[in-house]
Amino acid sequence: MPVQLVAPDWSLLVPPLVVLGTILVLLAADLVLPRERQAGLTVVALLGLAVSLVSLLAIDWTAGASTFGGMYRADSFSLFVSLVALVAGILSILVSAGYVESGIEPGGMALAEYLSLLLFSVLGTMLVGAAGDLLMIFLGIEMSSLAVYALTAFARRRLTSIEGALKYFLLGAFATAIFLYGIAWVYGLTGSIMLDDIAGALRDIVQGDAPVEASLLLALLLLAVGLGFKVAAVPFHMWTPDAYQGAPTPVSAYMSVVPKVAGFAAMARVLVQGLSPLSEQWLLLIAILAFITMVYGNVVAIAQRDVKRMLGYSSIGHTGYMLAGLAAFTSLQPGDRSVGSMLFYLFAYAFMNIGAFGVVAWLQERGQGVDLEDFQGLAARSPLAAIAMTIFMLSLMGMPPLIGFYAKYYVILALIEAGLLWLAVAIVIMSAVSAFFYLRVVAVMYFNEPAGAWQPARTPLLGAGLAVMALGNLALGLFSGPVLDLAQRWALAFA
Amino acid sequence: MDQIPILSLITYAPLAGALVLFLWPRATERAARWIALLGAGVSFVLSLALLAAFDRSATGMQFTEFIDWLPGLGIAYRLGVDGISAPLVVLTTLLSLISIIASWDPIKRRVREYYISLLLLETGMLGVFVSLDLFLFYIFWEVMLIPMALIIGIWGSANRVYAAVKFFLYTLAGSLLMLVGIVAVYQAYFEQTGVRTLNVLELAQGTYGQAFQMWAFAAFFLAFAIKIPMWPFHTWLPDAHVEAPTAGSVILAGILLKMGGYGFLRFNLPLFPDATRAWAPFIIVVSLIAIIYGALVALVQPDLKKLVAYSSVSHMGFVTLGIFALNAQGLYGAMIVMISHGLVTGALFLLVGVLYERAHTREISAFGGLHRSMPLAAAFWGLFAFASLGLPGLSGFVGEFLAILGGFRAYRWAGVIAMVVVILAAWYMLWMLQRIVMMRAPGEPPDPDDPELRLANAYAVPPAAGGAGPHGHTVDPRTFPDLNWKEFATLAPLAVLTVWLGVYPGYVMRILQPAIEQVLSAFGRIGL
Amino acid sequence: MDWEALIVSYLLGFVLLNILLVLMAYMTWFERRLVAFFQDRIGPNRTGPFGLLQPIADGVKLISKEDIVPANADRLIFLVAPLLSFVLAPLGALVVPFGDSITLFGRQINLYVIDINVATLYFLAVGSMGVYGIILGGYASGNRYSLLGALRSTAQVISYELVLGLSLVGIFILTGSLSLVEILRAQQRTLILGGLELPNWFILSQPLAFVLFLIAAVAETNRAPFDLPEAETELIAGYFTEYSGFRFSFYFLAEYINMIVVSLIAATLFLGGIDGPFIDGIWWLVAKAFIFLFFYVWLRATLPRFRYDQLMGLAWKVLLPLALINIGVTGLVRLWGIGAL
Amino acid sequence: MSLASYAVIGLLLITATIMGTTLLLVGRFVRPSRPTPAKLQPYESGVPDVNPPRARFTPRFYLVALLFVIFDVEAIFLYPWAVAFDALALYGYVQAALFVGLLLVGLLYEWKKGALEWV
Amino acid sequence: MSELTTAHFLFLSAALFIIGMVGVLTRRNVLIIFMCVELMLNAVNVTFIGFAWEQNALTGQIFALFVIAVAAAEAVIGLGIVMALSRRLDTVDIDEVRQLRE
Repeated sequence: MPVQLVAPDWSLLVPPLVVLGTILVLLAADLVLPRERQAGLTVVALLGLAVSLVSLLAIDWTAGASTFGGMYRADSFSLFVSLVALVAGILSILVSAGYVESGIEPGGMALAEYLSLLLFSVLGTMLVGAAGDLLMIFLGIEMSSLAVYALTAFARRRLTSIEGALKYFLLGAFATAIFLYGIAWVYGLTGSIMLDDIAGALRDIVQGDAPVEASLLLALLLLAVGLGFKVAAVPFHMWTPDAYQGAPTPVSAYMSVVPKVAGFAAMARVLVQGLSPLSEQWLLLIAILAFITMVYGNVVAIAQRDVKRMLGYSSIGHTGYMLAGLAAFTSLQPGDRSVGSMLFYLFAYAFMNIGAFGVVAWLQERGQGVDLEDFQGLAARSPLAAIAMTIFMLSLMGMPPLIGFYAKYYVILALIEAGLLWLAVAIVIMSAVSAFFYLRVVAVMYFNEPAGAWQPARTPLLGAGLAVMALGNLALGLFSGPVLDLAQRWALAFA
Repeated sequence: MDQIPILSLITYAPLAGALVLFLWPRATERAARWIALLGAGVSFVLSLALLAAFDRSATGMQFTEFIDWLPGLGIAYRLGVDGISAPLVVLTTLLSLISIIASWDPIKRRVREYYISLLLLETGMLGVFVSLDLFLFYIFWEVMLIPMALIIGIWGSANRVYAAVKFFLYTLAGSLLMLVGIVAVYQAYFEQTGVRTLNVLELAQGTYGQAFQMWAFAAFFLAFAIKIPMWPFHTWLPDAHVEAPTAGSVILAGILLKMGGYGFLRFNLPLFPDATRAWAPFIIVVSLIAIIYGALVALVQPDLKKLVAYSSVSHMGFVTLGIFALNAQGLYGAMIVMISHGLVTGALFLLVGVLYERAHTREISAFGGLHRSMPLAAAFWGLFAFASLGLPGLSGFVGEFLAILGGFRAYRWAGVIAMVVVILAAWYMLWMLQRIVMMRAPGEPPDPDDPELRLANAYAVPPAAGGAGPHGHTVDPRTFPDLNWKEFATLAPLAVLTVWLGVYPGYVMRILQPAIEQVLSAFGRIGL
Repeated sequence: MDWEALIVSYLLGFVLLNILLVLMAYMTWFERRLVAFFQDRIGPNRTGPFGLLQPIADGVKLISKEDIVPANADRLIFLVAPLLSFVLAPLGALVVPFGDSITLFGRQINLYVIDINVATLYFLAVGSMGVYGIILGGYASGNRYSLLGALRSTAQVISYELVLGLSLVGIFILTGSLSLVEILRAQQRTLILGGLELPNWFILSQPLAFVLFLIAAVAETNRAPFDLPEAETELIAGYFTEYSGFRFSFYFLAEYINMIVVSLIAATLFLGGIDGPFIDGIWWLVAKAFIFLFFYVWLRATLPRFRYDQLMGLAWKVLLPLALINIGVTGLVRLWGIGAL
Repeated sequence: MSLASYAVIGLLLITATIMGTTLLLVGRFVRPSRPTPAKLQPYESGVPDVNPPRARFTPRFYLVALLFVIFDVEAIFLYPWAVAFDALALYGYVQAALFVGLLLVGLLYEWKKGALEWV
Repeated sequence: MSELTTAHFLFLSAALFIIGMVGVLTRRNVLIIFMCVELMLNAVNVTFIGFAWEQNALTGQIFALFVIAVAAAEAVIGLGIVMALSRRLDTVDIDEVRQLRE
């Protein structure tokens, strides 16, 4: 049996390997350090992610190199996905600093395990972005979601946490199975799991005279449904509000972004790179999904009093916007903005949504709950926190000059370029609808008088994180050019 | 850039003040007031310099600034003013300064935050008037919303939160539609020329298909119609005015409303001339409805502020009437109504504020006989009420006359109707003036020499023991002190300008001329 | 394979099944006599000569005993579980090669029921399925002791299953196949070690694996000293506390059949199976399996029962790492052997 | 490989089931059946049972199950590697060593965390 | 015995997949739902192996191996969550788990 094993180009793998190394360090530290002396691990995790972020720079992403026989691709798309995953990871850790050790969750949470799970999920997301074949996508997605299932249940003495995790897990596993079945069919019909080969095979099929086989459409549908679950698109969103509400707040922050990045990266890789010859078939599907997702998420969010749950529904709405970006796909030409706008939206979303959850965590550390009432009079108690929350809310709403506006703007631009005016108008109307619930938080903070007990607490890292995110919402919006250019280079990767 | 970026300086001077206040949490209330005054004052002085240096003969934009921002998307930092925006910039800086002075004593709570909001608001408003890039314009447009909503929502009166949210949602809904319009125009221009730009002037060069123009016009129009506000999109306005603090009302009426008119002139007309022509008759009709409706509703208001607010709806009807008459008289009229309304209505709100400070109520029925207790204030009341109803010789007359003339030339019936309706304005204004200034105050014993009252005594109205405000305060207008020097200082310049504009509108009209001619060049009707 | 061959295979399997049943019956007799001998007793000697009819007497007795189903048992599962154990137990023996082939009635007949290329995997799979009978029986009994016994049994079986499986990886490396027939053929070659000609039995090249397999096999069959699931003193017979009559005997049958099957497999894997001096043949296999069976009984008579934590600790902390080390070392040696190092 | 081999297994499985069932059915005609309430009680050494039968038990059983699942899959991965050992040679050995090493680290982690202690 | 074709694999796997899916959607016991998911995963494996068999390539089989590995990891997480739940709530009925509602 001739077996040829070619040594992989490890240098391309440095960023994920750094994350993996950090995880091992964390686990080792967990074994040798007693629990009360583990506070420094947060810094270790932050450093690891930061080093990985820096090491992204060292790789020539324009070359589009790949290794492991094409399974791992170091191209401009994977660069951006890694960037978003790492940044979101760093922000999430900043948000969780203090929360994990504090007594907010009964029984506490084990810091080292928490951090390593979180890093595992980041790692998985990076791998999805860099995937060159379906196997890698599958493994990456699973690595990223499995860790989050566990994190959701991390407050294991609190029933709601377990319940959220249970629902998330069951539906997630269900989605995995559906997604896999789709992969199996694609593999069977095209004879390959390499994305480029699939695209080639499909091109031949589509260009042939025969109509596209029903089984291919079935495969497409299965893939879309499976990934729809992962990104919480309606009608596959049922787990989202429960998971967001139940999970420990920093975990909610994290899972609103990074697993979503993984899901969207997989969508881009699978649909745009692999199944682009079938774009006629899936574009409408995605557009409709986008529409009902944004409408449902935003409308239901209006009725929520629990801020975490509200943010959960609102994140469904944002999923709709991102899907709309994907639906604007027209061709793999460099001028196409669709995937780029989606990527930029994810990047922006990390800054807005993690920040919003961060303020919730900030309040929890001061003895408050997570209801709207707990925000009453925050402006009087802590003007800075109130301003930060205002910035996040307005950014989520899409107010200029904050980053959320730019994100939406680019999506609308892509949609109009693609001729999907109705979806652009839908985004705009839904932004107006979303003003109801985002603004209510702002109104409660500024217009109501403080009520309830207040425990002062010191949370330097969290405060720094909130400051970074608030400023990021401003600065990265105003100067979004470089980031956007980076995101727009996705087409180089897929061509 | 080889010249001083005066527009940026004007725009960001208030922002600098706001930043100083933001970064100095221990600032005393006194310091906060002075810093705000300084910020707005610098801006005002610079804007006067701008006006002085403004070349009245030149067509096109002056004092332009340009910095590339997001080049890939054709988004740039482009500023500039022409005859339309320059007076509005000055009006903005002036009214902002006046607002800061007017808030000096009434605002006692969270002073620092208040002035931060006010200064931010000013920067937003100035940015709207000076930006030439649609994207930048949109950003300033939205930025304005938050501080205004906060001013209403935090420092307003009883029902403030409702009013703030309503204001916010209305304007947001409109402006989001405008966003789609912006992107659509951008895309249409790109498809036509292959150039990505959001430069208003450049975009105006493009020719767009009729169908596209129709709905893009509508997208922009809705945003501006809500802002100006036009009937039937006006419902946020009375709430916002009634609940806002005095300075908020002044700015709201004096400047924010003008943005709608400015938007029509700057965007709708140049970008979509065909659609403008097609839509104009409908808009004229709606304008007339607004004029009549505003006046009639103002007539029955028991609340002073509401009365002034509805009078604004009516006045803004003249603005849209003038603009969509699409001739020179109409446009001049619209612009002058806008400026005059800024001065006069601003002053009226200030006067309401003066009364509210003393009486803690705005019920018309709570006042009376001010000519005796507050002669100075009564004089101002008279002056501005007359200006508002359009007495010749005061600013209101010039604008309304020109607007009606424009309307008359465009659609005879429209001019006639508008002319007739002016009588309504005289009715509600004069009646209001009579009730608060002339008639005896509640609780005042009747003047035995008053023949009218002798008649009234026959019906034996038992004299009340003083008017009771909504908060149960016992107010007696007879004891009100007259204007203090700060109040006087806020009102006097407005009064001077009102008279000056009424007597000598030529100065402003010469500033306006090149710009208005340019706007009209798209419609092929130039000259008076 | 044609129909005839299929039928022949099936008949062979059927015969094997029945032989196993008989063997099992006499295994009980053998064990009791042997244990008695170890303990200086006589053991059953009344029924028939040397008590040889004792197993039949036991069978008759058990079949005529009342079959009690406890009131709060999960009835269906309770009834089916022992059958499951019993049915699955002999299946492992199907892949054991009993010889090359004989000619009978003019046609060549292979002396193994089936030869599949994943025979070892199959054996492991069938072996681990037997645990279902235990866990279901324990669960369905509605008795705390039964459930605990079943859980213990499950934990134990799956823990040792790992060791069992991993201990064989070394053999796979050496033979490059999972088929028992292939493994047997590999052992029929000669191993030359320092001028000494030895049979290429894997007990010689994989001694550590052999020890691991032996220990794991004993544990897998729930035999002493690993018979914690049925520890009478702690659990009142564990998972079959509530069973009586012939269902009870099914568990017994399964246990003894498992012993025999494991012995046969072990003999094939490590002791060369039918390979032996003079003439290869089934007798060698039987003899070797007998050694294992003797060993089973010997253990039971000699060693006390483990404590549960010792049992689990042994599997996870000692045997599992050892098995991995064995794989590593075997791999290194093999690399050196094929000149790849 | 022949599918027929598996067919034989299936047939024998059925045969064994029939044999077992037959034995039970035969026993039915021989054995007595006289259930009494006391006889049908769960066996508790004669003491009446008061606690629910499905009482809680230590979570370590789950831990073992979870560990098993992980390592069993490891074994699955090692089998094909072992069979193809000669072809994969040194490079394959190193990769397998890496794989096993990682799992071993995992085992050590569990060990150190006390997951293997049974007290 | 008739010839084995890919269709046989596919029908079997489709049947298993649908059984699993229906199970997930209709059953209320968390453990059974979970088992149904596992059933679906194994149906996928059958599909993979069927296609690999048809194409005479190993890719599908390798994929199936990875699916098994991931399914194991998933089982670990899932059982952990279910265990935590049953210890807190004494039930594995999904309908009884509804703390999270407005």
